[in-house]
Amino acid sequence: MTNSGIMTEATTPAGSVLERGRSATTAELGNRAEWIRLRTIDLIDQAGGGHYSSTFSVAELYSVLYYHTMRLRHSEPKWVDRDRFLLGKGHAAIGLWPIFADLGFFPVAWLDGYGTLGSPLTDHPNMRTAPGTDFSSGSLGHNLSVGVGIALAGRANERDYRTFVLTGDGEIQEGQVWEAAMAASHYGLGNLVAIVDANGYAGGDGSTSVTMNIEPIADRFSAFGWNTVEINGNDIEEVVAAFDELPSPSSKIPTCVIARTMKGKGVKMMELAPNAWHIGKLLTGADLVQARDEIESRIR
Amino acid sequence: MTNSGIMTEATTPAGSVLERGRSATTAELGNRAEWIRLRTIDLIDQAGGGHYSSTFSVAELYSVLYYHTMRLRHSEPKWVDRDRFLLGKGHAAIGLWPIFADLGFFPVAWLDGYGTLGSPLTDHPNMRTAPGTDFSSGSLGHNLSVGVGIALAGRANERDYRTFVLTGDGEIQEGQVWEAAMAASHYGLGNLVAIVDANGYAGGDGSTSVTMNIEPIADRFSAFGWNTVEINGNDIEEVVAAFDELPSPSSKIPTCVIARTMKGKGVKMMELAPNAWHIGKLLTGADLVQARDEIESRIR
Amino acid sequence: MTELSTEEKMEDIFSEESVKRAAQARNIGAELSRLNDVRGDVAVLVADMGVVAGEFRQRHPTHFFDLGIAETNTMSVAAGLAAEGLIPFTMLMSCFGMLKCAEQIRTDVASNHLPVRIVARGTGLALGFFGTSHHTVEDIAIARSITNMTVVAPSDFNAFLSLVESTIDLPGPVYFRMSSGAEDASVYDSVPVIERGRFMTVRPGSDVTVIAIGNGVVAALGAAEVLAGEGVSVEVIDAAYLKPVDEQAILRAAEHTGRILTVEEHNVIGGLGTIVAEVLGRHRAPSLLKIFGLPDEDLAVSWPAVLIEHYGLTVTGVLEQLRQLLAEEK
Amino acid sequence: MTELSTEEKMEDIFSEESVKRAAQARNIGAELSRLNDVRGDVAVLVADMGVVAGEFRQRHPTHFFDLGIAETNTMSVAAGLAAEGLIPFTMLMSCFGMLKCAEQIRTDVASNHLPVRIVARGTGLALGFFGTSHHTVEDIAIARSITNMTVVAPSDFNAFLSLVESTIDLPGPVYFRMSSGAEDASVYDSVPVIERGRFMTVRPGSDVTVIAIGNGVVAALGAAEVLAGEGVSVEVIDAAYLKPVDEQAILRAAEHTGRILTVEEHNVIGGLGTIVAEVLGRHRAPSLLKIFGLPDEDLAVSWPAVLIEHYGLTVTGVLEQLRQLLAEEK
Ligand SMILES: Cc1ncc(C[n+]2csc(CCOP(=O)(O)OP(=O)(O)O)c2C)c(N)n1
Ligand SMILES: Cc1ncc(C[n+]2csc(CCOP(=O)(O)OP(=O)(O)O)c2C)c(N)n1
Ligand SMILES: [Mg+2]
Ligand SMILES: [Mg+2]
Repeated sequence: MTNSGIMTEATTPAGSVLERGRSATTAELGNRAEWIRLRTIDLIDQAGGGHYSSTFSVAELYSVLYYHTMRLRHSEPKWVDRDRFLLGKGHAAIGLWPIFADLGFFPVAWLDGYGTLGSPLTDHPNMRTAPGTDFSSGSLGHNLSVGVGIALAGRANERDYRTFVLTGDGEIQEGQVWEAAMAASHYGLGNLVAIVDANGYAGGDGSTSVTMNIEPIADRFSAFGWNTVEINGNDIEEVVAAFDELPSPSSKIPTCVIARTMKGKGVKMMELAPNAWHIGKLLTGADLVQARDEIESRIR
Repeated sequence: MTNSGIMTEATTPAGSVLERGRSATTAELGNRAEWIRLRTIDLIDQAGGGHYSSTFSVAELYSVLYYHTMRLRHSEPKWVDRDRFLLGKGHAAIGLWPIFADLGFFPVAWLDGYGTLGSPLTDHPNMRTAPGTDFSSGSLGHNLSVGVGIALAGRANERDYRTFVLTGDGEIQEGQVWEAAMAASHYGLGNLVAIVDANGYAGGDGSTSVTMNIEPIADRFSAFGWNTVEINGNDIEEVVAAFDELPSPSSKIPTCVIARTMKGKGVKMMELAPNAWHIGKLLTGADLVQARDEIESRIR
Repeated sequence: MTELSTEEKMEDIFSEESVKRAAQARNIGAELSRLNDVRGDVAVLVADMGVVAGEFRQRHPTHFFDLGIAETNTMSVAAGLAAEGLIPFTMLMSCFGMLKCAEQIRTDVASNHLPVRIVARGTGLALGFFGTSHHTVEDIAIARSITNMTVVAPSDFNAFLSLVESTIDLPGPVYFRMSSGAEDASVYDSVPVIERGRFMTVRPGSDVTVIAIGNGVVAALGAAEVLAGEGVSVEVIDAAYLKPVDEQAILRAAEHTGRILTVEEHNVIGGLGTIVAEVLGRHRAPSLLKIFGLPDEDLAVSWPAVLIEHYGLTVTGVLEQLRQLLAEEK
Repeated sequence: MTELSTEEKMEDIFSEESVKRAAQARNIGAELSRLNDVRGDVAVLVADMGVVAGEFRQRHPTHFFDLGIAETNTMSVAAGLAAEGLIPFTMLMSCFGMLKCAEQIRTDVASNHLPVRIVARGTGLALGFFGTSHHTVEDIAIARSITNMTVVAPSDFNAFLSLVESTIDLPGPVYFRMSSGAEDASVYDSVPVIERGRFMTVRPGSDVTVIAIGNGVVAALGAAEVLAGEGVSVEVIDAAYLKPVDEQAILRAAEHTGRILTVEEHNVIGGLGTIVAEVLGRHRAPSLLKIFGLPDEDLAVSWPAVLIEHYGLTVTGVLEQLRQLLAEEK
């Protein structure tokens, strides 16, 4: 597929700083989110497996973070002053790979190898192989802790980067998340932002209210000393607003953005059966066509 | 020392059921708490080490639980319908041993061996060696999970026992506690009671507000779906009232009693330096006499 | 390398295929259901992904517990259930089992001699598509160092059944190291009798001995068949018990063939190879020994079948190892 | 058994005595402070009980982090710090280190080749007064099964210094298995040079070899001295590196004396004894071998010194083992 109709950084000169809050229209960011969904379908098809519904719920978050919110430098994934992004729910990494290629973190051609032995791009992200990955993940619940470490290092090294950690809502069932939450507020880490992808489902075949309740998420984080913001995480404008209003990295209270999303967002059959689509099913035949059509129809 | 002035179960016939909420005066229960302190001093002296201040903060809780609140059967520590008690902060087990002997769970003579190799009574409690120990502990943060298991078993086995779990306030820094808290409310365990000994200090040399903040405890538990009650945990009447008012074990919301206590309660030098007395210091000479005098002077 | 179809690739433990298999009679949930019908004291715990419990969920809802994505809690909850007389089977993704819950297993379960059963599904490379975080190649090392632990490695579903049933009344914990084959390979035609602490000779032979676990047993049997055609007699031993371990069987092999190949889907450090080498070393029983398993280096990530080929844990791979071993001078 | 005074009993790592020692120059906190004066990239993390960090806390407050009683978080936070170029030393009570954080260590630290240093204080029986939950007797088994891990066991403070400094620029993680003696025993008069993957021969000898770690080295030296008086020449080797391990030294001992005694404060399964047996087994190097450590059974609880005597990890105990080994027929 081509990128027509979708804003791209592919033509940005290497080394340019992509500033925080840089301009992008809602339509552009929305298109980008759909592009992420399409590319996710392509890559899963290519590899033979992957997590559609978990990636679809965060497409708007990815789009806004990487094309509007985060301070980055094109083609320099290790630039020391970049904002960091950690994907706690690492099983949605597949949606990051096209973005990272577009940002010049590695050649677009790398995507062609996705799913083959030896590919640096894997189902869960590996920081040693996939440039742009600020930390590896795979075991749910670790990355908020790692993010605390990265944010603490920011303070010790006197750098003003922000550290974003995107967790699943099932992921916050892990106690380590609460150890990290406690430490983040204790250490006054206003440079740390947790984003909870509240799509209502973990890997079980019922919603989390049935399998292991996690609500009220905002009250839990706020009792652990965090600012909380609750938004529709599939609504570009709400996502942009929430990130635009983040307190300064030098402030003293970490922020938790609770992004209410739909697991499988953007493809009806997945929205209706989010967990049948968690892992183990492949889009084929008419379903595949239908899913692509649905997504493409929204590109403006 | 003798037990004069202190209510005792030592003369209760073996096998008698000690009912929930059985009558005991405030004075009797207060005396019993002081007796626990005195016996703790004796046993630490005998063994050459132990946790005074951590045990002193919970003396009133122990007294009320074992001499008023819990349903037990004299001399039958494994009676299937007994209320269960788990000591998450296992380093305060030394205060339980004299109680268990008094309740006929093992011969009083066992106390004489405390601190020697092979003694069934150890610094942290071992369920395999010390009768009356409903579960072993030593690693902070595990016992609320175990308590969830015991409470779930109560439901599965259709028994109406309560399960009490006493945790330290440093202990609730462990994430596993929050996994357990989440599961307890999810499973509607009204038969589970967590008691947090909120003495303000963990093992560090500053209060927890300095080392790792845990407040507001009540908000944290309530956001995790628990009823909460906050009391002065060194005040017999408040402790009695809190336990008397526990909802029925068949109810659906677990209760957390946040017991505000003083670490080292009852011995001034310890109250003033709770953490110097956490571990590693022994009462000797004039200090020993002074501490005993202070405690004895309160026995009515 | 063989080109795999999408369907073949997807045959991991979460696939529809696998769920379908799980709906059939011969699956863990069904077995545990049957067991609980008879005993009434069996419980099943999962940490999310309750589908792995199969019909147990529906048939015994009062004894089924999903604890969410909280493995350490799951293990300690199981300890609490066990303290109250139940026999809890914790069914965890292996990578979040022994490694993530080592302390809870040692301290709450094993030290207290509680009958928790840890069914670790997807050991070795079976979840390897998901990433390095999902490889389970240290679990035997950990499990056997824990006092009071019984460690078994079923090579097929019949072996699993045998081991579940023969250990059900054991007072302490049991770690079931489930290879992917433990759920669908075919080593035993019927449920074998596996005595505590005994290996199983699944093919007699006199020139060389393969001691294998899990998927390695099937690969070894295949290699033995090939070599039989060349007049080489290969003994194949299924090391079903890793703790207590069958020292006599190892010493017998040393004496009998004097050439031993171990095959395992585990780090070559700390697993079956280590156990066999250790027994030989401790008993001054010199034998040629080749330890074949996963190298102690960053492991590749891909579909399990691709990884198994990559690391040679196949008939062809074992065959090659055997040829090398046979070529060595005694 | 010797009757111990209260003061002697209290000489555990939390005692006033120990805090006093920690206030002196030769302690971990002071060393790490000095190291950070020079480098600026050293961080120290504790999980409560910050006193163990000694003066580092005061001298480098921006690089000191108390994470509270939350060990797993501590380990992953350390990984995050390391990803940003710091060299974090996590100072944990050993029983809540490798065992409790095995997954965080493997997945966040080791798989990512991050330079986290895990200083596990109080291994073996050193915290044994507190209960079975506080014994640390499985950590070597776990640590060596983890890919990319360097595992060292300093036998005294000079060895610790040597190992800290020689590994400081190593890109991957290092596990320091601290026996109580690592902080106060005396094996080396000055800071020795310990090459990566090398054992240290601390006493040459020709009749029998003791390969020991931690407190076992001192006990072995004492026993060697006694036997020297009887005309028996005992070689004593300090197995400072457990991973990578010094295979050559083990094979040399097998060849040279043909009688090896291993001494460790670890389960006899999975630790030093296993390593040595495994190397002998793998290399067909027959040697008499006696593995002396903690039995694989429920361990007793008491003051460390009492336990050490009880399990014979003393001069007398090692002497007895050596006499038995010397009496065996080659
Ligand atoms: C520690 C751990 N336990 C279990 C898993 C297996 N697992 C992968 S995805 C998943 C469900 C995650 O749910 P959630 O965090 O809500 O993410 P979503 O897919 O809904 O975005 C599980 C249990 C894991 N990766 N890590
Ligand atoms: C998992 C774990 N980490 C560390 C310790 C060591 N430790 C023993 S007591 C203690 C402090 C406990 O503080 P708190 O829970 O507040 O209990 P208190 O002594 O104040 O009653 C610590 C850290 C432990 N026992 N378990
Ligand atoms: Mg979710
Ligand atoms: Mg406290």
